[in-house]
Amino acid sequence: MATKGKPPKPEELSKISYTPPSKGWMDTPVEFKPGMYCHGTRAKYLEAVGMPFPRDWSASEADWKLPDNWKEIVLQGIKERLQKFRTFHVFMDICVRCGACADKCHFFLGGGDPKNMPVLRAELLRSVYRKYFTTSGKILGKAAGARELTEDVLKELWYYYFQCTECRRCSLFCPYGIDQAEITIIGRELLNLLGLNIDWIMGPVANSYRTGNHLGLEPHTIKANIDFMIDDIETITGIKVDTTYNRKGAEILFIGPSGDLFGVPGNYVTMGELMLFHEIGLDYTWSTMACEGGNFGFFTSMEVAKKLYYKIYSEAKRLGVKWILGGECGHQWRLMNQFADTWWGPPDFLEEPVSPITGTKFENAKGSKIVHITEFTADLIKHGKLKFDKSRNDHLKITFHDSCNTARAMGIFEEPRYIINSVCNHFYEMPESTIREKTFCCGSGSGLNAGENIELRMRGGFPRANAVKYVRDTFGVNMLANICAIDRAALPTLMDYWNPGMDVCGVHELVGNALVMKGEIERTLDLRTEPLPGKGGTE
Amino acid sequence: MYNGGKIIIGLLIFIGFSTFPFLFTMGKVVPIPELKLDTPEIQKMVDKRCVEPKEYMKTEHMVMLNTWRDAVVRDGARLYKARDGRTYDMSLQNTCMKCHSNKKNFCDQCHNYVAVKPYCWDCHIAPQEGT
Amino acid sequence: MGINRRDFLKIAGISTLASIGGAAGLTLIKSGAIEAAQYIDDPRALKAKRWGIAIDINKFKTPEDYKRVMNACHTIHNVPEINNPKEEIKWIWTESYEHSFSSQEYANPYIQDHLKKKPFLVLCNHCDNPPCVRVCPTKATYKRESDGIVMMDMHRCIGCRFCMAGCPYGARSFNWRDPRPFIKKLNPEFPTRMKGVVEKCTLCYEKLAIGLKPACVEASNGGMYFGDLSDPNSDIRKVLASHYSIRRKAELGTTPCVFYIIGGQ
Amino acid sequence: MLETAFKGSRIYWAWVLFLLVIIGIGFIFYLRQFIIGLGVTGMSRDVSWGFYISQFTFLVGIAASGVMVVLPYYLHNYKAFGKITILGEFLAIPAVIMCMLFIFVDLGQPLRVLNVILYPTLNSVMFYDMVVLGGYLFLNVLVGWSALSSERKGIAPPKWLKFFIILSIIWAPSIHTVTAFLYSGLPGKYFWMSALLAAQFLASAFASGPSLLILLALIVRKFTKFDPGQEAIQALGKIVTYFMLTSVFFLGLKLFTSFYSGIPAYSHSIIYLYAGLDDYNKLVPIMWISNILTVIALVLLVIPQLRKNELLLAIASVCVFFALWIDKGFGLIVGGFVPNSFKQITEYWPTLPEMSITLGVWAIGFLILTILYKIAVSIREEIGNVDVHH
Amino acid sequence: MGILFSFAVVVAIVLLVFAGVSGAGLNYLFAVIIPYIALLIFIVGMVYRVVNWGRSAVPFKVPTTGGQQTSLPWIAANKLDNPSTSYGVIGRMLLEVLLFRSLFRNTKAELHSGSRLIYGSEKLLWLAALAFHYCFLVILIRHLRFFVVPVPAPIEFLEFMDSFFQVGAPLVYITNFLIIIALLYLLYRRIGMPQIKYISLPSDYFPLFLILAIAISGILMRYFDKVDVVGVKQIAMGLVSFRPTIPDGIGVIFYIHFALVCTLFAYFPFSKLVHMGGVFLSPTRNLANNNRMIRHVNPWDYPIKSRSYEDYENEFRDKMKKAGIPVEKE
Repeated sequence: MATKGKPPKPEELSKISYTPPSKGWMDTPVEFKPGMYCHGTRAKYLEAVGMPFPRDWSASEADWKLPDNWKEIVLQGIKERLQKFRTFHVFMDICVRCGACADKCHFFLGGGDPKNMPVLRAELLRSVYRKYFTTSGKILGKAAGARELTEDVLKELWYYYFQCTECRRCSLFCPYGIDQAEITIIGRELLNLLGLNIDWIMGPVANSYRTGNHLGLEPHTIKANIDFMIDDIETITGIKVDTTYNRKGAEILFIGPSGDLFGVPGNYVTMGELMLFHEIGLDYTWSTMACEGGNFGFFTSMEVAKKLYYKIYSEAKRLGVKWILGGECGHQWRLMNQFADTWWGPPDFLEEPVSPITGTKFENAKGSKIVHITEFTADLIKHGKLKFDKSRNDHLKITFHDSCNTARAMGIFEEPRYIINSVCNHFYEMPESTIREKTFCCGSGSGLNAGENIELRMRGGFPRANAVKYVRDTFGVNMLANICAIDRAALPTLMDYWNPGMDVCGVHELVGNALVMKGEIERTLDLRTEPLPGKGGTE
Repeated sequence: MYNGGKIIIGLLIFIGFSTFPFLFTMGKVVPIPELKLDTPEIQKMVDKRCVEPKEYMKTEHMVMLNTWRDAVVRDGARLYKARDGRTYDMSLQNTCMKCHSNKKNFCDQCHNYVAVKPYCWDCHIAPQEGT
Repeated sequence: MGINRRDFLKIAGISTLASIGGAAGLTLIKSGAIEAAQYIDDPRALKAKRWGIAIDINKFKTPEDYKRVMNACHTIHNVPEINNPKEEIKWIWTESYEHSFSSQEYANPYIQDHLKKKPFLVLCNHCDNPPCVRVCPTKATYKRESDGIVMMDMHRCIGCRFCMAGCPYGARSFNWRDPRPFIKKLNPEFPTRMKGVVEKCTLCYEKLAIGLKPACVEASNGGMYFGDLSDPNSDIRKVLASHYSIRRKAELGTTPCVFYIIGGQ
Repeated sequence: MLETAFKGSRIYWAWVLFLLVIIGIGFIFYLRQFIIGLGVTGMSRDVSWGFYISQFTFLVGIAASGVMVVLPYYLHNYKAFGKITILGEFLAIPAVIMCMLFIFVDLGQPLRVLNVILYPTLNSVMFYDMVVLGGYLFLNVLVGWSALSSERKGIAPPKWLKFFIILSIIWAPSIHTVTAFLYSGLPGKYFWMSALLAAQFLASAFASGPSLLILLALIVRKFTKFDPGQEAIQALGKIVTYFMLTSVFFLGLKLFTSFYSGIPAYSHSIIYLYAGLDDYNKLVPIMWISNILTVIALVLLVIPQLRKNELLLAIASVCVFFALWIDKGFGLIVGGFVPNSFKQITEYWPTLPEMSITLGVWAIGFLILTILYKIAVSIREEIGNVDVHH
Repeated sequence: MGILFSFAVVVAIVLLVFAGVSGAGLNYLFAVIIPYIALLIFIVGMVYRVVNWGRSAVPFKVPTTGGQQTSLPWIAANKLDNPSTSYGVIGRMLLEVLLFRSLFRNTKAELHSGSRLIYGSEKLLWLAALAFHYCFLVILIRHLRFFVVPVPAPIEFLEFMDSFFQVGAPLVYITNFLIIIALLYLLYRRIGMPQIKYISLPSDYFPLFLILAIAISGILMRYFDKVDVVGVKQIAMGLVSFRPTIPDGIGVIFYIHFALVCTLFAYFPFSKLVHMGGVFLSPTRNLANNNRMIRHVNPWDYPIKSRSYEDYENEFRDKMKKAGIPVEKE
């Protein structure tokens, strides 16, 4: 078993060479490096969602307890998926290995392992595809870049396909748009046919299936957590905000990531949202079942992902709301933007979303009826519906991290920036090649936010941390804002490791801080209940 | 097929491009250029030979003309000693075109056939022809 | 299989080249290159170390005398007749004394009347030290080392007109447009020029090559002497030695090789 | 970095579109010239160079003047020019490209332009001009681009760049000197044949180039968030002042030798340009406009209080630029050909096609300039060298 | 090894043709039979590949978005990098196919002084790729002068532009120069850059060597080892009019050049070169980012059973009631 331990020191870890070895990659067998991979999943999680070959196994052991016909299963799986996914089929064929993607992957940049160049990570699977599915590969073998599917190859696939966070940065630079995320998704599906997932993904999947959220929060716990936040808000503002759960007939169903209901600093985002909704008098409700927009099923297989997303529209229907408002979360928005409607739509029982405050029609969400909260808030601000005291955020020098999914599977760039600039005075961009569509992953996406693979995560997050370090050193930036729950979970660790002292927050925490609420007391505390510098509180 | 309509249109365009010469020709017989050597000057020759052998002239005439012009204009040389020992005045207008006074049926035949447009005639005067 | 060794070498060369694109193998390919030894001079050609022309202005009496000379040149060289003075092309033509010898020391207002009124034939001076050659960026105009003729290679001229600015004699003309429509009668033995190149008198290099004197000299009925300036026994040297002659703008150091005999013996 | 040129405001795109239209018009006229020949221009057997070559001459000066900001910054560590240096280098690039284009459109046989390289002729000044202009273009692209990309990456420029910077500083005067040699070595062209010509060229270049740079800096400041700095602009104003004075002084020297010597050939062209000769006086009005602009400029420049007013400085810069443009970008070349070798006068005035082609080339230059400045400004904005307010 | 292997294959083809033509007199095979077969393989092969891709479903609409989405009216959307309409998609595809937009974005990462990652602009690959592809296209179209009579004016015009600078006789083509330079650069990347060398397969070197050999043999044939062009056109016209003829006396270099081209055509559908067709079918580029506006249907969608609310409430009803959360069944 990989040991959960401390990664090497940053000075050690940042010694990276991008020069690959002279020996060819096909001749270099995979080496399982501790700290670079996660625990294999336990049987109980697979059983919980009815996935094949549940068993307890360990990646570091030689015997992975594969079924006898594992090879047929994988090859049959490939064959089926070539038919089902044009992305996969085309991407297996058209790569010219130009290498444009090579230095775009955060894992390669942070580790230098050549098999983490997206092109090569894809070749791991492509070589198998060629061997069994192309004429040239069958005849020419290695000369055509084909290789046998062996257990070692399978293990290599497992090792490297769980060293990809499906961030799509490679896809942006590829002249054919080859998307390693698509290939990783298929690769993981194939591995899942043999029960080869990781614990850190399957646990949340099982939780999510049962409770509706990854953390396994049961309904009363959700309410308790929110009550706690409501108390804090009262302390800070003197206002007792109110909220409802599973309320039928509410206008809007609000679904955020469950991470914001539990952990720090995600809970401050929820507080900000509660304050905002209260201030504008929004008619909304939570659903205790659909309390999670995130979906680790997506890191498992399309089928499981779809299974876990059933709750979104079914709860909206059950509660009879008009439309859905989605919270600050990265891969939640990959799914809400690109998959939700295809899986469980069309949501014709809902209405085309209209902001009840400004009357703005969200034309871009008229089909799926799901609006992103920064779209919603930006619209409120634009219409002058909110009053802010920007100076409450004056102690912060903020930079904004675009999450991979909202960046490259959606393109929501201006909305959060508009909000930040409306509630803060000091905003600084990271270097151009590391933001917006070119943003870097936090290094822990797609279910890799485990503890045992901490070195992998610190390496993968290196490019992001490095860009943050630049604005910290250049402009004195001390707060890293984002709109993703995984970011809020992963970035604090990453920052502690690479850039100690850098804080992480969600955008709506900044909104909550600056929001001037009707009837509030003079604020001396921020949402973290820490004294606001220069605001009468103790400095 | 999914998105079949678009794919088929694309494929038709592709096939159209790749078979363009076939479609353009439609199986027609394309006449092969015939060089007429029936000018009075050539008729008069006992030994109907060009400056150099035909095969050589076919592929190298443009190089020869190029080198001739430099030789005449720049080096002041005037005569060309062919490989068979005979000498010729190096002159497009006064040597080549004296024999091949039928530019249309000689030069132009092949040049048009393979779409080569030499700029010789911007300055050099082609012989008067009946047609 | 009938592959001989030379062919094999050739093909090995081609395949190597074809595959790596080096230039080293080129020599293996015997192309139809023409060798320098294949060019020979016409034995009839007139030769000299330094051609020169002397124009005895006393022998030019009537306008016909001038015209004959100018026409002789312009017709055989297909020089177009363009009436627009801005676009004129001329190889040999006439200018007044005052304009031809515009330099200060010769603009003598009290000079003999007949000189003042007399047209002077002007043409390229085929200078020994030609500024036009100095400035040409492509060697399109150059001095023939063998006989000093200042030549034009119309194939190479890029039409930058630096030579026109460089020539202090105004001897050069530029083809501002296609000259062909302006040529009344084409001489089929000589090429025309194309638009965009500079042209001028080439001292009938094409006639010298076959043993003939320049057209103007031939047509001058003895009014022009042509010969080798480097040969003290040549006609031209003799006539220059015995007559007073002047050159245009000699003070510029271009050493013009066209002389004007103005005095008697 | 090029990608930043593809994102811009409406004004930016409108300006680019406007330039493209001008380029398109110029191109159509060029096609006409290409087919018919240079007969579509106003040039003639006597005035065989005209507008194109005079624009070339003027622009070589603009290109060379980049050194006026590069030199103080890199050699004397004059910090105020830190921000403007890139503007100077990025002005030199389109200027040299325009020079090359003006030579190209002036060729009678453009198809054969490569003959200059295929048959290199070491005795021709034109050959050296090609070498120095090509070299200068290379140096400015290299230095400007490398410095800017290092700046964007937030690292110090590579060490080897220093060598090329020094080289470009030495190189700059050479391009204009060689250009002067194109003219000043021609026998019989008394108007040009002066040892002073290269010096005159440089003096006028160092006045006209920086004056354009002042205007560009003011425009950049007005339309973007990038401020090249008041001190830099004022320093440029001083440079313009000194070199404009030098330029006028050199003109005085020339007038003295030409007229005091009493040698007519030396004064004919000058008389033609400023007073007219034998009833020919087409250029007299614009030459006097040039003189008047020069006087206005000098008044505004020499008095420090006036110069310090940026509006007046801008007016002075406009005056300097146009005064010298008329003088060098028109009069100088035409004057050299009048009177001709036979002491006759043929007058010159550009035709519509000629002016359109000229405008087209200028538009290409401004398009390149716009793109380069856009890149420079975008990158400055991006790395936070300027205050960004949303 | 891949380099030498690919190189050897190209040399072997050259030698094979040489032996076949000058030794065994297999002119008909190389000038008629193989070209027909090669073209047939090319067309049928490419159609097969594309149809095969077409038969794969596009279950989800997953464009990679490269700019601001279309959302609120006052936020300027990036219509080309993040298209939400078909026009936008067409624009994006045109940019991609004609100008290699994605490659234009390329950067080069570098670990500066050991601790700072910096990203420089990297346009050389874009430039070389663009130069190569466009030169190839121009050269291909230019060659149509051998395959049609009369030669249409646009082809003649292209030829005129390509030989714009009058150098030499026959005139030198600009594209010949550029394509060789571009190919050499692309080859240099694969041989001289460690990362690219590491990912390169024999099937990456082979097309480069092959196309380089085609270009060089073509240049040799035009300038050095000349062949009878009229005879060559007769062969070509014989092929396109289905009346194959082979005039005598055409140099073996022609057969080599032609055979290499046939090799390329026949190899095309079996190689990575199918990206020519594939680029149009890439779902991350040819779909609009408008999922929230227009529903995308998964053609192979199948019913999936998930946990129902009823189930959920049954498990948590007591706790919910205790916490005051409304329930369906009391």
